[in-house]
Amino acid sequence: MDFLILNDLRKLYGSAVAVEQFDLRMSRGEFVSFLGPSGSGKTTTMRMVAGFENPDRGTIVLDGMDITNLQPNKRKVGMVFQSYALFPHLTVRDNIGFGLMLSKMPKAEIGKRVDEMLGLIQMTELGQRFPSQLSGGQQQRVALARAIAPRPQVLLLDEPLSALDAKIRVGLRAEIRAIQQALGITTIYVTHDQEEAMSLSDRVVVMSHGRVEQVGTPYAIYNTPATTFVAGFVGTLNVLQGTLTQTGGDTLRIGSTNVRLATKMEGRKADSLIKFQLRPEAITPHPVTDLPGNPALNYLNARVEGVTFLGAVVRMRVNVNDSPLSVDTFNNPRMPPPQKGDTVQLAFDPGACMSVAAV
Amino acid sequence: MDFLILNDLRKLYGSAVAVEQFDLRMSRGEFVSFLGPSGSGKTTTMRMVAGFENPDRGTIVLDGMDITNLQPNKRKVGMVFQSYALFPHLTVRDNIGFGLMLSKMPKAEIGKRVDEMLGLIQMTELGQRFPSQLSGGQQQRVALARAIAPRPQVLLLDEPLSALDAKIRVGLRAEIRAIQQALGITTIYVTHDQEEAMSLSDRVVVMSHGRVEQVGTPYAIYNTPATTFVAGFVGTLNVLQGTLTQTGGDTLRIGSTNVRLATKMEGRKADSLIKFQLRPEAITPHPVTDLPGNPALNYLNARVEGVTFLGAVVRMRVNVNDSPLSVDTFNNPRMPPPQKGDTVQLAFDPGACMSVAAV
Amino acid sequence: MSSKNNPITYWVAVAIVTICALYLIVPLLTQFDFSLRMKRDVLSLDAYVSVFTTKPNAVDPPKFYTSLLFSAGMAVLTIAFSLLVIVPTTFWVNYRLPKFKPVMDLFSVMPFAIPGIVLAFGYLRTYTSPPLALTNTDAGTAFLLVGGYTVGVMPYVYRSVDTGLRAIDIRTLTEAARSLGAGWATVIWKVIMPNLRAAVISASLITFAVAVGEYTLANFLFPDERAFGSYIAAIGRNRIFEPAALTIISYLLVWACVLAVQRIGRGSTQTQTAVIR
Amino acid sequence: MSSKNNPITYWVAVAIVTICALYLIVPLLTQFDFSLRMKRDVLSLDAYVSVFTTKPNAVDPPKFYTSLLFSAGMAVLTIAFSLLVIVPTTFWVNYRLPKFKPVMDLFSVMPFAIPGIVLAFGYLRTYTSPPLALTNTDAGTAFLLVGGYTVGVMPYVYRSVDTGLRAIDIRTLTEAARSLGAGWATVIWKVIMPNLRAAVISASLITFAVAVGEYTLANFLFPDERAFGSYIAAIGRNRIFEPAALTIISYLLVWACVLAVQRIGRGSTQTQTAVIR
Repeated sequence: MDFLILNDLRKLYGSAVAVEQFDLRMSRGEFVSFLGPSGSGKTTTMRMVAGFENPDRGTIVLDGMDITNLQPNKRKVGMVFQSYALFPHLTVRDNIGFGLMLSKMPKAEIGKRVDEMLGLIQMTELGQRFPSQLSGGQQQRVALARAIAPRPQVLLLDEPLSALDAKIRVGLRAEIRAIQQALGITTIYVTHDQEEAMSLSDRVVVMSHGRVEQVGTPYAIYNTPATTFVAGFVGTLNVLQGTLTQTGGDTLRIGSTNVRLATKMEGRKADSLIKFQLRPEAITPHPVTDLPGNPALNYLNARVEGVTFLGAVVRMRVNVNDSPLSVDTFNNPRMPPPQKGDTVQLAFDPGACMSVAAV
Repeated sequence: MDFLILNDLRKLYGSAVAVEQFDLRMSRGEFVSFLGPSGSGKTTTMRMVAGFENPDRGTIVLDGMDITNLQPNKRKVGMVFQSYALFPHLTVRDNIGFGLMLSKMPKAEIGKRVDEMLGLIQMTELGQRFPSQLSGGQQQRVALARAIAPRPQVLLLDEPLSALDAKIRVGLRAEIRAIQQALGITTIYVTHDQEEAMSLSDRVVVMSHGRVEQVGTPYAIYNTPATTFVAGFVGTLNVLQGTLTQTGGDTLRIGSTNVRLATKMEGRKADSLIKFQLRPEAITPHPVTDLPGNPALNYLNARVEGVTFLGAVVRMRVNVNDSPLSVDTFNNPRMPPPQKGDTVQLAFDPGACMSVAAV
Repeated sequence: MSSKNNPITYWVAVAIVTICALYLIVPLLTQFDFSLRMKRDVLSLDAYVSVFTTKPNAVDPPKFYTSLLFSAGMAVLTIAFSLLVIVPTTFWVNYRLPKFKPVMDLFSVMPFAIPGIVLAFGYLRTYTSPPLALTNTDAGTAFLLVGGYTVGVMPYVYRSVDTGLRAIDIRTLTEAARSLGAGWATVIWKVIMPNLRAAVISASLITFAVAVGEYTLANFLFPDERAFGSYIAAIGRNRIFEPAALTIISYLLVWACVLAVQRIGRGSTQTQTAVIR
Repeated sequence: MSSKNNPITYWVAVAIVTICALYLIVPLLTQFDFSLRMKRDVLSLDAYVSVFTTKPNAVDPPKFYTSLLFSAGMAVLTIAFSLLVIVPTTFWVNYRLPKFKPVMDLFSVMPFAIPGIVLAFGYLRTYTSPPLALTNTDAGTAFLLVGGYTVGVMPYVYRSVDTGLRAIDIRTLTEAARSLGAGWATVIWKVIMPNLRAAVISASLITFAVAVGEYTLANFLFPDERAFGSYIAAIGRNRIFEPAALTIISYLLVWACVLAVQRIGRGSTQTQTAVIR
């Protein structure tokens, strides 16, 4: 049933391991991102699918056919590069039609398909331009059209948005996802930008040092990271610690305040040190009041050490019992953010505490 | 009292206006960003302060002295470039000491100052390295140290973080701000990234097509933008419209729902069309209930058209009475985001409505 | 600091003009003036007429044409030969064997540094006796001459092609073409060559100019003064006004080549800018 | 598709080796072999001894040394002259007058395309008679020769310096230095020149090799065969084994130069990579 199977792939450069034990099964039409820092093996893995690298071990099966050792031009794979890689001597039309021409499609049909592609990327008017006459965003859209024009079985995108400005990046991201869903094309997307991977993908493969750290939906990766590396790479983490008030209990003492966890710490003795992690956006800051809060939430007093206004989001560095924490809130036009030195009350849901464990 | 005065600056390239009517007064130690898209004149203005461009009109006064026509090497201005611009043939130490050497400082003193700078950028161990042996982030820190070592009166930073990866960018941003505050150095920072400008600056100068659109604190720029351009450039905007229920009233009818504004629409007739803008993060989505909401808030029913999970933030495209809206919420690990097709209730504060005006 | 008022700009301009005048323009003008004075006390084109019509004997066509034709033929062969060798090699080394690049760079500079005279002796010694007695036949000697020229212009052709290749990010373009279904021949002819057009034409024109005017190797391999360079030298020794006329003609030919190179080079700059943008 | 198994890689390597062998290595080996055969039936270094000791008459030192010294002197003057003219000019044009760049490119290619023989006639014509009768004195003729060489190597020196300048982002480096308080002299000497070191040394060595081995211009301006190129040619006409020995000596000298260029060139590549990174 799986459309693309990467089976136990391994790639060495000399004696350095680039990719090790890479397993992935993708269904038809799925959008999977390979996410990781540079050197994590994500690009090497994609290049093995494209045929530009030969795996030292393992197989690649596409639609039931073993393509592990097929030349790149014999695989039906479309590729989009970070540097656009448009042919500078060809017009937009000829670029898009390049793969069709090679497949010996009749000229009239090529013209029709190119028109269709130009419509898809909303550049119908610009067919006669040369790549040098286009903006970066336009060039990358042409590169996308060129890659999908010959109806490849798999579309590979290698950090396609890294060279673009932030605003264009976000717009083109949405466009790529829309086109991918409209065509139902099986897609692998390589990126080091966690927001990009999260926002685009059906599933994300988080990689580090040539190994797969976790495979899952963006929501699962973010909210139930399998390893500390994943948790830290896809978001910011605050680490807090406290002592268990009672053997096997669910309450920690942090400074002079009690904090409840979502689960009981079975088998842990009273006074043992327990740490847990909180995402900055899982914490809500309030002005300090004497009013009783929501009993379902935990409250901690904190001193504000710094406030950074980012626009939509206001980021505070606060101090809780000598632990530095990062807290994110949305900008509120009716209430300016607290000042450095203010004391605030932090509220968080026990269920937001991640990777609770003994120190 | 003003330390740096840019007075009615104008710069033409041929007949094209690069900068027009630029006025700014900065106090000592202030951090001001020039924010705008490419071609807005922000870099040209900075280069006039540095002395690499001569204004066609206007004056630049630094600490009471007119420096408008001074050669760049006679101004006490430190500059950091996007491309780092470290001298490739000199070690980190020699790069940092370059300006000191030119000022004929005694060798022992240069050594002391360089040590101090290396400490400031936390690179004490790397003084003997060459630029090619450093990462991008390290190179830019050395460039910063080199620029501030001769104690310039003004520090100019020209998109210093654009060439760096997202993670490093955020870290170095904080470092730049910390160093600037520690030294109390008057700073101009050029960027096209609104988050960078917001998070670093005491004040932001938003520019477009060579003109100043607004000067103000980040909070003011974001929450009370002077023009539609500013509002759109520093954040995302939703536009909503409804009909006034009553002449001079404060309530609009949108579809079948009433929405209250923060101010009365004096002089507007009943049934006249009124539009207003809302930031995506000013809207809170709830599951639809029959329970009465907070009477201080407005409620609108909306259909979810798409959900993008970005990690900390979940972005929804929703439809209200045929208007598309963008709504941002923080990820909630206990409650997965709504699905496409769900109906949600949107709550927003009347005070969050911006630029309310007749159509 | 607008460039208009800058004194350095002014002096640089003066320096350039002076150098060019002393070493390129004044000699040209002097030669031109002299070439018009074959007839005493009047300006005439007689020297040019003489160049175009002087025959070695009653039967053969004027030497000017035969020698120019001969050298032009050698030049064209040199162009074909050097492009055939250098373009694919340089592409492949850049694309697949970057570690081999320093070796290529080394070999490409070497011929530039070896005096033509040394090359000439080496060839004469090696290829005048069996097993490779190339100089026994005209074709063999010509082959040797073309080979020598190919080696001689290699630094320029290699650098030109190499610069052209580097300007177009061959790695990604090649991979893009491959993933679209292109075989190696398609990659070279439909993707690489069109983008090297400027570099190749520029290299060809330079090669042409060098090969047509070359004296040392041509004179040693063809002592019968068959080549254009030898012909010019012979005229220089035996005539008074014709050499001046010849010089002017050469200048004009060369200028035509250089201007052509320049025009095409400008096209290439645009392409390069485009790729970088 | 590992490079080991690729047939194209194999054939490219074969092609390179074949070309190099036919046109560079085989002639060298033949010459070397021949140079050892001055004594009948035994291998000896007699030819080399002869080269190093043959005197034009009883009084003068051996011609090999005098001519080499003369040409080396001309070469050194050429290097100094061309660097002094070309480095500041190229810097300034790149930094401040980019619109003037196409003109520079044009002038820099031109001498490459003008045959040495044409240049020689132009100089003789222009500078043998008043007002600029440079050829009346040795110093004047030498000045003319140096000027001619400077023009002749200009394409290489200019391209080398230009490539060096482009590799180091002179605009930003210059502005960085200016904002740190550097005047123009400091910019050129402390910022630009140290980063051009490799380019300048490379250009100098090439210039040296070209000028020492040059034949055409030297022979026309100094018909007394004072230059090394003329000396080699004369030996070639009059002796049998010495030319082979001379060729080998030249090869070795040139190789030394080329390897030096290469070693320094590698340093420059590192610097360039660093700047790009």
